[in-house]
Amino acid sequence: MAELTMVQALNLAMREAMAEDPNVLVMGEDVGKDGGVFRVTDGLQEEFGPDRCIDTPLAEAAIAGTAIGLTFRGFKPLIEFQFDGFSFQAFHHVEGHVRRFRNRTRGRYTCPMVIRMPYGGGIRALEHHSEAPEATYAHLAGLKVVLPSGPRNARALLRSAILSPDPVVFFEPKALYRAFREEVPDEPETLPIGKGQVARAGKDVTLISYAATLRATLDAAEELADEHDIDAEVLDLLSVSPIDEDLINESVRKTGRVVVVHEAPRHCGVGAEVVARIVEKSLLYLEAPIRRVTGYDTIIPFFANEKTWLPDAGKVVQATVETVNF
Amino acid sequence: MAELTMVQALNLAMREAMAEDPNVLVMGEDVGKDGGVFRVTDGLQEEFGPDRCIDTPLAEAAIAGTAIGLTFRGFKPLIEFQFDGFSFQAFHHVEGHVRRFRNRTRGRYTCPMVIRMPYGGGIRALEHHSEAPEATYAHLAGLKVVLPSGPRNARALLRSAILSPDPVVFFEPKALYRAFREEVPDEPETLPIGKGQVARAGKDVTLISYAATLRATLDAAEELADEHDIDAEVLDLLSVSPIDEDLINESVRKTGRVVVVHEAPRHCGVGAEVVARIVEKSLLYLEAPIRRVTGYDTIIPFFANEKTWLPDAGKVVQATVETVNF
Amino acid sequence: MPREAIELTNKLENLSILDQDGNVDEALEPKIADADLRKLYNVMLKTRRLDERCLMMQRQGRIGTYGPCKGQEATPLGFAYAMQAEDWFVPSYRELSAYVWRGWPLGKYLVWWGGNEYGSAVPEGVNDLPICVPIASQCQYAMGIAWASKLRQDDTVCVCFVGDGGTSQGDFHEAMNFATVYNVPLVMVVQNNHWAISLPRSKQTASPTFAQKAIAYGMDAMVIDGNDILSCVTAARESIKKARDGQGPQLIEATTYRIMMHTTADDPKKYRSEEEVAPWLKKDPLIRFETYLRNKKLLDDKIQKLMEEEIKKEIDEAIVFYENYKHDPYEFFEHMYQEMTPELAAQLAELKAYREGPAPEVSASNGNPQVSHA
Amino acid sequence: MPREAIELTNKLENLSILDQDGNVDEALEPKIADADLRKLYNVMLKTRRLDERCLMMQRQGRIGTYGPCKGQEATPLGFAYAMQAEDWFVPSYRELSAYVWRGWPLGKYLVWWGGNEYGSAVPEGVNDLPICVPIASQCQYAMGIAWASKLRQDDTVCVCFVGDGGTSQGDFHEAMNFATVYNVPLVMVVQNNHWAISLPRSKQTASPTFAQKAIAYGMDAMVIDGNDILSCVTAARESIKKARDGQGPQLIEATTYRIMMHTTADDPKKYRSEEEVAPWLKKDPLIRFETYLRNKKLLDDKIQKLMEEEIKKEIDEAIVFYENYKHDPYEFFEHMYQEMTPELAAQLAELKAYREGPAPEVSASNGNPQVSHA
Ligand SMILES: Cc1ncc(C[n+]2csc(CCOP(=O)(O)OP(=O)(O)O)c2C)c(N)n1
Ligand SMILES: Cc1ncc(C[n+]2csc(CCOP(=O)(O)OP(=O)(O)O)c2C)c(N)n1
Ligand SMILES: [Mg+2]
Ligand SMILES: [Mg+2]
Repeated sequence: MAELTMVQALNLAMREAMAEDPNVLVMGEDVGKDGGVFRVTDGLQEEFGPDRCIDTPLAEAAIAGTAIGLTFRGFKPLIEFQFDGFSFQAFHHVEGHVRRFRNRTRGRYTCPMVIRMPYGGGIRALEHHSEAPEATYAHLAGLKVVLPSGPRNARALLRSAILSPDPVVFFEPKALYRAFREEVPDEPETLPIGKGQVARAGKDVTLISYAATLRATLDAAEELADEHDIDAEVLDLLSVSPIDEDLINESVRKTGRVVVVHEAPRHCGVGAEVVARIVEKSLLYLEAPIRRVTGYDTIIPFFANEKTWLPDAGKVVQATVETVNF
Repeated sequence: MAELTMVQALNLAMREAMAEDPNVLVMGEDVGKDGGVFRVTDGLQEEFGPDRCIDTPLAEAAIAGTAIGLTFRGFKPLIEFQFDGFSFQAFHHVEGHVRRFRNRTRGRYTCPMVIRMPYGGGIRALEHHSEAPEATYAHLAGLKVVLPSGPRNARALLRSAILSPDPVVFFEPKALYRAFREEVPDEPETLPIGKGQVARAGKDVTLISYAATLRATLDAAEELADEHDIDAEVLDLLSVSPIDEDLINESVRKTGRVVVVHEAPRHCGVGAEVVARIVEKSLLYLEAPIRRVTGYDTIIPFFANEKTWLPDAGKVVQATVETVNF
Repeated sequence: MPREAIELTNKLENLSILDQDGNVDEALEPKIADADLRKLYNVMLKTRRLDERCLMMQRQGRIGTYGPCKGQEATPLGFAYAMQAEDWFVPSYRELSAYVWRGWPLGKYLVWWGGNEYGSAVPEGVNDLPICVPIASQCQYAMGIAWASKLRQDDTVCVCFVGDGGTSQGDFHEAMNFATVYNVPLVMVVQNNHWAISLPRSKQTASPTFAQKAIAYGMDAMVIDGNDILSCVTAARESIKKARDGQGPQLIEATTYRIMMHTTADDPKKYRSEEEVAPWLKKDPLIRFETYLRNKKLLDDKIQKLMEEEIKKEIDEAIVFYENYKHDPYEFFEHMYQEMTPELAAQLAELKAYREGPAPEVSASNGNPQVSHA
Repeated sequence: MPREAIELTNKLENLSILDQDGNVDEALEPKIADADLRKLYNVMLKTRRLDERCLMMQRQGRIGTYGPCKGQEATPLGFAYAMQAEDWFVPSYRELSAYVWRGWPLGKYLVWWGGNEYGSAVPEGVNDLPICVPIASQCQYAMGIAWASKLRQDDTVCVCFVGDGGTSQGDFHEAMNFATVYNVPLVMVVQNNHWAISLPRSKQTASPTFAQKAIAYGMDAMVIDGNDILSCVTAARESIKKARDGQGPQLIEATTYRIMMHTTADDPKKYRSEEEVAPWLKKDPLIRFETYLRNKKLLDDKIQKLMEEEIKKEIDEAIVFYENYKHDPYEFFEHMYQEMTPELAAQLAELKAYREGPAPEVSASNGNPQVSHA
């Protein structure tokens, strides 16, 4: 067991996979010598050579587009977009090919690859460096969309994503990259993609979140317990496509009250899907409207004001208290 | 008053705007001499010249990207993507600039433009020609997203979009392009963007839809009345960003039962947002779970099987009967 | 510190061997075995006939919108001929002759235009990609395929086709740049058929040739007569050999013409004159090739009649195959993921219940505490 | 039907006037009024000093991540100088010297790197665009701006900057293609500073020059010494004049070097050696220009000292402006649409209630029939 940051844990998962399978490639802008702008791929080029950990010219569409061709030849590319905001340069390949080839060719070509990118706000970065586009990708059938919330599940989920026969969009919450360390077992482990977890058991209300806002939500749960005598159950979705509908409904049927928390803008965000799944399956258990504590339907502000914009524990506490007292 | 198809009505709206305002430009692939592959821009180049109705080289990103620059100089570009499925080639400009410039420059540059594209399935077209990506665009703050459902509201909404100081994504349901004619008044009219309409008044259940599936929904309402003695209210959203939350909740509070219908895939679709808005504002009025009759979470099949995939009146009827009998 | 010209190190060449009257430049004439010449002609003819039948079937409402390839049979065929079976072929959508050469069942082609994914379910063991609809996006996965050849150190080559319109897309540019940076065995063929739907070549780009776009990547390139099978074979052999030998990507501009409408949904009368088309009818690659073979005594009326009969039979059989193809109405759920997700399984059940009546357990599936169905 | 070379009609040129020791090629020396030369030097120096201060402020935590432009002052400045005020300037993000020349308040630049949108709220009446973060995307709106000049038949020109890395993006290619097809007054300047973060120029593209990418669009192009203000002014004057005269878009590759880290978040030691950087330090555009002016007796210690003092004062004031800049915590709601939508107004109310306590009517806003708040 070692105490690792999320960056180290992700690095470990890739190193393990590259050592096990010569078909695993890492590619992207500055992933090689530089080890990635967040150092997530640090040392991989040194260890596996420039043909396994590949620095590419500056073109996201070509990174994704050429990776598609590599999958046809049996490679498993782990591509990195340097920031969430630049994944859109490649959107037509992800939408138009990566998620479609299996269906289009009835399984002949399947595009198994991992599309990694730093995700979300909170690190005082420039415009286009703080986006949270998980709903955009979750709406695209054929992809799986994963968001870890800590070093240990990051390592396990990345391994699962690499082993997955399906393309996986893997969002790495950059606010958590170095936020804390966690014990990570020596042996590789996996986590099933599409399953969430109970991050904190409780009985009064269900708080549903994922990625970086899971931390704010857990903080809120402590504050709710300490100061409001509210025992919140906190769910960590870990994956938003597929989404763990059973986990959600099980908890909701117990508590009858729900707050959904994510940093992406609210309108047509994943929070809405969570609400819809609850209404479809557990409407009659609901004792209060479901509140969404999310990013606002604006552009996330340049960094001087981003903290105001992002969901935080205080916002979650307020919404939860109102939900419980409804 | 003239009886027009939607294609003719849209053409009329553009012709009127181009005649009124020399800054209005039409641009896209084959929009000029050819009049567009659906003939929506027919005759505009002849009437206004090749500098007002502009055939572009084959590059969607450049169509959107150069249109941005044109707005800085006071032009109002109406750009056409030949099909919904190719709008993604330009996604980084729409996401990264069109919707952001106003905020980025605090109103100095504002990118007013209309992004037109044929929308949805049902015309036996090839792959990438039948997509329904309204949720993808609705999730992007800074855009308005409009979907007409008939010739008259198409002409009025397109005029409103052209007059709008904000960028508007304008989805033209291709299944409705020539499906029926409607009286369209001689004088230009507008419709407020962000407001829906009651397409059929009713009291037992609220069916919420827009674009081509509005027709299937209205057919379903007739069948429900005739064969099941259910009096359905049908709402036509017309816009999914902003979305007419008040209209929705007013109807839901009356009927207590809801079915949402759209052809886009279900997961993280606009239907989920509709459910969330209802739960936020009218939970205690709900008497049954809200059903979503939508495209499935798959790629829309090549055209031989697309009818099976698309929502139709029968699916709406079945879901509505179940909802009413819940 | 002078002001001086920079010499370009790359070269452009033009190649034409068999003219429109069937005259051959003997110095340049490629060596092709007689049997191969006949087979090439056979495939070109078969492509033409299948294309014509598709057009007819579209008019009869038996397939959907159809995009004909008439007059563009020579270039894909020349390249397919020069390729090895294990080489990779990445088409756009007018490369039927290459599919035919490489042994695709004709029925599959019909199924594609008939609107079923089976049409792009590439036969196992055939290193081809299906028709690609988003213009120029295929350039990028072709580059990835070629890159794999280099990374695997096998000696396969990837041949990719793109249209004149496709060269305007960023995808084309990025793929060419990657290809030259990594020096991969990619042969990129631009079929310049002078039109992109209604946009004439003159408005697609301001560069006098498409070939010279290679200079942007530090490459040599060639313009060839794309309606001349001999030029196509020669250029294909050379470029494929260079690519295989590690000399990196190759760019070929093949000059041809879209004789027909863009697709059956298109009406070229809206944007071009008969006079423009007329001279190109005389440049038909099939007629020219026929003349060449007749001059060489490799073809006569008898052989040709036999060929036509065999071809008709094969196409008839393909149509029978197509028209008897069983559509599975639920198959679109099956290939989204290797294993169907529970969510998709539930949606499949929903659809089945709708089409076939409710399955026994459906009424309880909703899971709400009180459930009462009519 | 021979096999023959195709002659390229476009020309590439190389231009260098003032060498790294301050020697000038007198035949090529551009005419620049003495006052202008001094002003140019002043702006170059001011840019250098502001850049240095930004770096220091970043280290002190007073601004965010900073991307220095040290060593790249000459090219943007040369072009800004040759532009008219009404011409349009579209930067990437290392073109501070042009902003300074064109009269941007220095404080705005600090506010940008300090993380507030006010930093890209272009001053009214200034035909500039703000810093552009998505690499090469600016090429396309620059093309649109230039197109507008042509459509409006005014005689403004648009000058756009992009990096060596940016040329790999599809956006660059599509913009250049559109620009040549429509023959618009666009001057595209590639600042080849030899690095794109950690990727050296040699791995960005296989073409020996960036200038030759112009051939793909049927354009002439030029490589200039981007650290030589005289070459920059000359190339700028020529290319801007050509563009203004209707000769269409122009491509200039300006050779320079990123002396510093990519941004303060970057550690160049990971990927390049001091030895590679060293010779470029000697090519510093500022020192070279200083030597030139001193040789011309337009600069001496006294003038320079005065300049430095004035510049320090102006920068100090800018920093005061920046540090007193009042952030409105709610402003991000205000510029999404011309009129705030009811939905955004509700979200704004939600945020205000959270930060400032509930407004009186909040408890009823939910609209559910029974509302009971704690
Ligand atoms: C990205 C994209 N944009 C638009 C289209 C619609 N479209 C189909 S074919 C075509 C013209 C293609 O021209 P070209 O590349 O010259 O090929 P050709 O049809 O002449 O073979 C267009 C615009 C598309 N399929 N993909
Ligand atoms: C589309 C996009 N992809 C990635 C990035 C991240 N990024 C910022 S600067 C940079 C390198 C740019 O290199 P170059 O164009 O040479 O400009 P320079 O920094 O050298 O001035 C990268 C990859 C970005 N800003 N935009
Ligand atoms: Mg063409
Ligand atoms: Mg650079």
